[in-house]
Amino acid sequence: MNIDSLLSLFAAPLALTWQKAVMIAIGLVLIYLAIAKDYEPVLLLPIGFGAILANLPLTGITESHGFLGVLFEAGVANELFPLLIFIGIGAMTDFGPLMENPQLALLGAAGQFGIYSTFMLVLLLDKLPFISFSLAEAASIGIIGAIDGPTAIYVGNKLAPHMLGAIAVAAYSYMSLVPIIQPPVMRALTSDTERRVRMPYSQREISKTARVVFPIVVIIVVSLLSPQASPLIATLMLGNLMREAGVVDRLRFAAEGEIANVTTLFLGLAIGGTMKGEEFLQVETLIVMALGLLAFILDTFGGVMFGKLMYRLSGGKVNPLIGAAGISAFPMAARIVQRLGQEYDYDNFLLMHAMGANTAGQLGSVIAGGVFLTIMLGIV
Amino acid sequence: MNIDSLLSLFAAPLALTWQKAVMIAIGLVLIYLAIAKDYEPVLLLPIGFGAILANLPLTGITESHGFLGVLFEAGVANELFPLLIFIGIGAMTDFGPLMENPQLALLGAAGQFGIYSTFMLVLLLDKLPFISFSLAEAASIGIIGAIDGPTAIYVGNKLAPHMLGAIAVAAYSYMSLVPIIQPPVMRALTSDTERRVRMPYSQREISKTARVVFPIVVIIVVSLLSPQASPLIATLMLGNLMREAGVVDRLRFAAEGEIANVTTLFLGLAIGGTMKGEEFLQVETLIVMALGLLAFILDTFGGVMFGKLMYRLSGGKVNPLIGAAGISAFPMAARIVQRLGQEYDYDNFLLMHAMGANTAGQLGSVIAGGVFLTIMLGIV
Amino acid sequence: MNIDSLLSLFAAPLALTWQKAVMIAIGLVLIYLAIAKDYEPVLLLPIGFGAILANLPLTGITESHGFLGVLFEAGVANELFPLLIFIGIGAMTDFGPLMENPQLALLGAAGQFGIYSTFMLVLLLDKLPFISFSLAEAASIGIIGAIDGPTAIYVGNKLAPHMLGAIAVAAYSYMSLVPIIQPPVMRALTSDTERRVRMPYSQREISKTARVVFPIVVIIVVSLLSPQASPLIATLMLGNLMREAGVVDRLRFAAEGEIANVTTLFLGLAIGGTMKGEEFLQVETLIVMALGLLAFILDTFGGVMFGKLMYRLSGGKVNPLIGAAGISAFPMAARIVQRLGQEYDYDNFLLMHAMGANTAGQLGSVIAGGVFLTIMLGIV
Amino acid sequence: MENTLITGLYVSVISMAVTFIALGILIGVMYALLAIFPDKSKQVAGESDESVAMIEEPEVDEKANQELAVAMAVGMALLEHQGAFDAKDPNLGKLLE
Amino acid sequence: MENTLITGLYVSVISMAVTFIALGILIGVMYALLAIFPDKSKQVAGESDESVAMIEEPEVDEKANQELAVAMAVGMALLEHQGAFDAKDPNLGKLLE
Amino acid sequence: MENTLITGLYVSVISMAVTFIALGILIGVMYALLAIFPDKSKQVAGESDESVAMIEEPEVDEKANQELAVAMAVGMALLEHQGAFDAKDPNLGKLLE
Ligand code: NA
Ligand code: NA
Ligand code: NA
Repeated sequence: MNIDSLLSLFAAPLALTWQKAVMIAIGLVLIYLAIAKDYEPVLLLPIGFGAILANLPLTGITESHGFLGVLFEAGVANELFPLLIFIGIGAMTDFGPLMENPQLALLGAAGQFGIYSTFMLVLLLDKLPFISFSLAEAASIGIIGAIDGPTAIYVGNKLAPHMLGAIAVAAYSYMSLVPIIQPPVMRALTSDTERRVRMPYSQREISKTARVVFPIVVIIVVSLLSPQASPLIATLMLGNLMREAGVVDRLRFAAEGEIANVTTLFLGLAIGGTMKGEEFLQVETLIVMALGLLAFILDTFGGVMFGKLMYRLSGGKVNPLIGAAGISAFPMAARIVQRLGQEYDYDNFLLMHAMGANTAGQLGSVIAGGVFLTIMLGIV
Repeated sequence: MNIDSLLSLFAAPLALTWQKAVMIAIGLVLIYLAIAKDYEPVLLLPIGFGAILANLPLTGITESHGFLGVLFEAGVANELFPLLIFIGIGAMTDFGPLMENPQLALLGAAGQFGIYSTFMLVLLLDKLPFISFSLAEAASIGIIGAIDGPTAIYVGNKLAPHMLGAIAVAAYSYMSLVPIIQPPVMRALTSDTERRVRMPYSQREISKTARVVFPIVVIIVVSLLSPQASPLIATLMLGNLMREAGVVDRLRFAAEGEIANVTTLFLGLAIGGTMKGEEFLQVETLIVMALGLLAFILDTFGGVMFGKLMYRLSGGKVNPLIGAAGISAFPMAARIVQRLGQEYDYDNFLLMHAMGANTAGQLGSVIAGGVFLTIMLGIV
Repeated sequence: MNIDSLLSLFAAPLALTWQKAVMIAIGLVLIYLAIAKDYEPVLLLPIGFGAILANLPLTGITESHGFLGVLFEAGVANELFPLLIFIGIGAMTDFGPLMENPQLALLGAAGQFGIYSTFMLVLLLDKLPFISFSLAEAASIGIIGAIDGPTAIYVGNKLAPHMLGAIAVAAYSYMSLVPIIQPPVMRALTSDTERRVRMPYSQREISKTARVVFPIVVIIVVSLLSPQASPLIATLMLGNLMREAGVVDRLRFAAEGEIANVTTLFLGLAIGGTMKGEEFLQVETLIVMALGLLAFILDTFGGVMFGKLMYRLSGGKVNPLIGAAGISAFPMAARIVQRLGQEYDYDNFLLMHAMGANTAGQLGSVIAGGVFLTIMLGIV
Repeated sequence: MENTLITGLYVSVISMAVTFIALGILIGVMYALLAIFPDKSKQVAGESDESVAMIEEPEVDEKANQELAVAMAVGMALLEHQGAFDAKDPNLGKLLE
Repeated sequence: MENTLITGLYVSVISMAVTFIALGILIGVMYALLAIFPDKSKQVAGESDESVAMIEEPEVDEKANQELAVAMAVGMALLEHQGAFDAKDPNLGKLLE
Repeated sequence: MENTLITGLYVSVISMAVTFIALGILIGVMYALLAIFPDKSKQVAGESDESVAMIEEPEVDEKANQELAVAMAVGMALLEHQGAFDAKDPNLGKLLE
């Protein structure tokens, strides 16, 4: 007995497989990116941390009664955490710039092009030997193109829960890379004339009533069109309603503050906890990561190309660059548009229009994710 | 297959029954009352919102793994949320004015008259053809007369969980109508002489020790008299103890702040989620709403009549108006008393005495609710 | 029926056994100590309060659907609450003083001497007639010597959940008595010369990178050595990583603030709820309380004796008093060292070194607790 | 048939009675507390500004404090802007650090 | 064999179409809202400082307020220390705003 | 009979040893970290008040900041009230109360 239990002290190092070691290294890289590169730190730090914990041997921390297992059951398995985060995001979102230029909403639909094209690409890859993806898995990879963490996690968890870690990591890592991914695509697709288009600032003021009614109507319309999108759009718009209502500020600040912060931490840890070496380190994961990057590019392509279409149809009044903000990635994508526009014409202020397209992209991501999920659940 | 799944896109609008549509309209009205009329917005806005979500077809949001279903299980089914809110309410309540005039406590008992009289009225209605209420249902309707949201939800959930939505909506809607409901009753029952009675302000200072010991003794006394009241009175008084202790301010502010805010939001949403058209839209619900209103009136009647009794017994030293504050509805009822008193005598300051009766009403509501529940659970 | 249910009103007082009454008195004493004596009020007040509630008859408050039962299941049974509190503690801990003098870490190991010696004492007592402790129970009592509430609760709940209340009360009560328990032991073990040793302040600055890497390395090293310690050390160090990272301050403040406060309140209440008279009032509990006190003394003994060893080995450069800070009890023990040192030499500033030993004691407590648990779970 | 009515009346009467009894007991409790723990800090009004501030501070909650701070800082900044200060006390700066 | 590809294309086209339709409907919704609830509070600019402050206050969140207070208090203390008060610097007022 | 005592001793010795080993390893870790990541920002002391304030600010947590602000504002208000400022505006004191 004595020798046995002495040996038990070395059990953990002995159980440290190469897969676990690699995953710990990946966790360290994610934390490095979070701290040193400031890549979505509030999510990548907890995810990386969770990945390290999940791969330290024999701790039992991801089992159903372990720390990460409890967090997972409390809010990931039932998709509670991404929905709670959405309440906070809604409370922080101002749809004013979009309501001043309603037609920008279409850019938010175009910016989801990456979802479908990536989905199709995965189905094509599935035809290759040695690579196999189910329809549900393909859809889960495609949803990275929503470029919206909570949507990707919500849809991914419904369709392919075993890929949740890879999807979340792709979604949040590339989100931070948006300033690097987008500009080349935007430059390649637009002409100098197009990039210099100035867009006058609408002087329209939005009444409080319109602002309050908007989120409610959005919920009803979207839920009737796509019932599976209802929880996503409802929580996003609940936050926005609390923001615009003006009479429930203590709920609003709770949503933006404690609910969002606590949930973000727990969500990150729990998702990191799903990244177990033996399951994560497969060719499929690499493909997810590669295609996730592609989805971001294809989204930008879709947005800018639709921007060019609007440029044509409007007789040159719409700057196609703002299409790039339609992918969502709020508010980074809007800032990139502003910066790139100014690069070609210092006095060009595209920010408000880009913000409109950007919040449209947020709506578009949720709607596209929900519609996609509704149809997939009808088929699978 | 294709046509089927195309049709599935229209499944939601087709599943929108008239009951669901009416409930969505009711949800919109509640949100309107919350925002435009400032009727208990922190509760009516989430309740209305939950009612809309629960009646959008095919979303699954109220099922056990849906967003509202998860919230319901987490804190309504086990009555956790109303109890947590009580900790916050206790932390915000100052029992000083009551301790300065202990005899006011009796007004807090008299102000619960609406509970019993409404309960009896429901039992009478049950004798009519086409109307049927069980004893437990009658008790649940009566408890609206506690005029205290958490108490009504706690007791209602134990006795008649299927009526929770109607009870909560009645409790919180009429709470906002207290400034409209009470004054006519108060005027009708009192004479001009009675309304002009001035009550001197007690100069008594309450020691910190007395303030700390009070909530503990209240818990022990009430729990021994009525064990079912224990969770309600204990959480209310825990908050008050943390307030008066002075050494646990970070717990106190957590109770008043994050715990109360987050729980209020979740409770409202989850209760709204129980208001499904097919169940809610029945004659019984209308009766609940009508009798709930009556319960408020009967409570005020009980309080003011007892105030008149105290006026007589004290030889005209007690202003009967303060009896109206005994219904609870803290702190609105106390302010109404002050305003009405000043209407007849501009220099009459009844506020501190009304506050005493008002906090007594808070105690009375909890005690009456608990006693009622204790006896009902022994019978049903 | 009528008489029966009338009698039911007196059922509670009749069910008040002497054990329940004594426990209510104990709860009152704990609340008194919390408020009047400022003994760890944020924990002893909720624990005392929970103890009172658990012993009021017939309330059902500790049953699985009662208020305290729900809190217990939510965060004590699965050890979630102590771990969440550890995130907050880690976020508030500065390991700088330890990193400036790494060798002080050994004092954090020596300060756990009370765990083992108390454990052995319990096993000796078990040999006496009428006293019976299992190996797991003995270990649970020993772990009070970790002088760290969350560690004691975590380990105690895994090994002997029925003793959780006594262990937690001992841990937190004596924690407040550290300023009374430690000085006599420190004086008795040291000579005047030893107590006057001055320790120069290291001018070493710790780079941000070192501060960030430190918690991560600690987790990996400790988890590999002792997998059962992983959740404890991981949560403590997660908090510290969020503190040092500098890029996730909203998570850090959530951990220090709302998470720590809300969890502390719930943990205290739920643990108090386990203290039911019939189980708590046994000779064994008295022994737990007596031995818990001894564990604190033996810890201090271990720390100071190791301090004296370092004094010898360093040629008189280490002041043995700082060994007393190795028991953990952060930051009280460090302040006691500073005060006692100044008593003998007014210009002697030991605080920074004592802080280093104190944070080492925090690490040592967690590691010792985890190692102890790992080995015990291998044996039991 | 009338059974529920009678039961209901019974429940009502007992409940109301117990509620009155409970609040009656609490009246006794309050008088007892006032007698056993009288307020010793019979505050002599207007003694000094500091003492009042110290005694009342625990009553003021954090938010009120913060708002006060904001109000004060803003007020002072505005006054400053109007040139009202003109600080003659040279220790003021140190005091504020 | 090609089945999943065809299904996928079908899913993609429908999803994209519904998304565009949904956002198209929202465009209609927004125009309708703007028409039904036009902004009546066409604010007359520069009427008075107070009115502006009152209108905008609800927008400023608590933390910003606290930070402002900290910033102002710290700023004033530093300025004070440096003897900058006794307002010799005519830009001080602006600085503090 | 003596079995638990022996087992206990065995558990104690191993636990204590592993705890010392673990903390010993951490000593090595700390020395390694100090060597690998030395502090490059060797701070030149007393350069300017602002730089110190900026460096130390991240260490001060929010609450401390708020308390500081409150303390400062209250302090200034009290000084003001006592006429230390030599208030030219006689309403200033009242205004700040
Ligand atoms: Na998107
Ligand atoms: Na009431
Ligand atoms: Na310790």
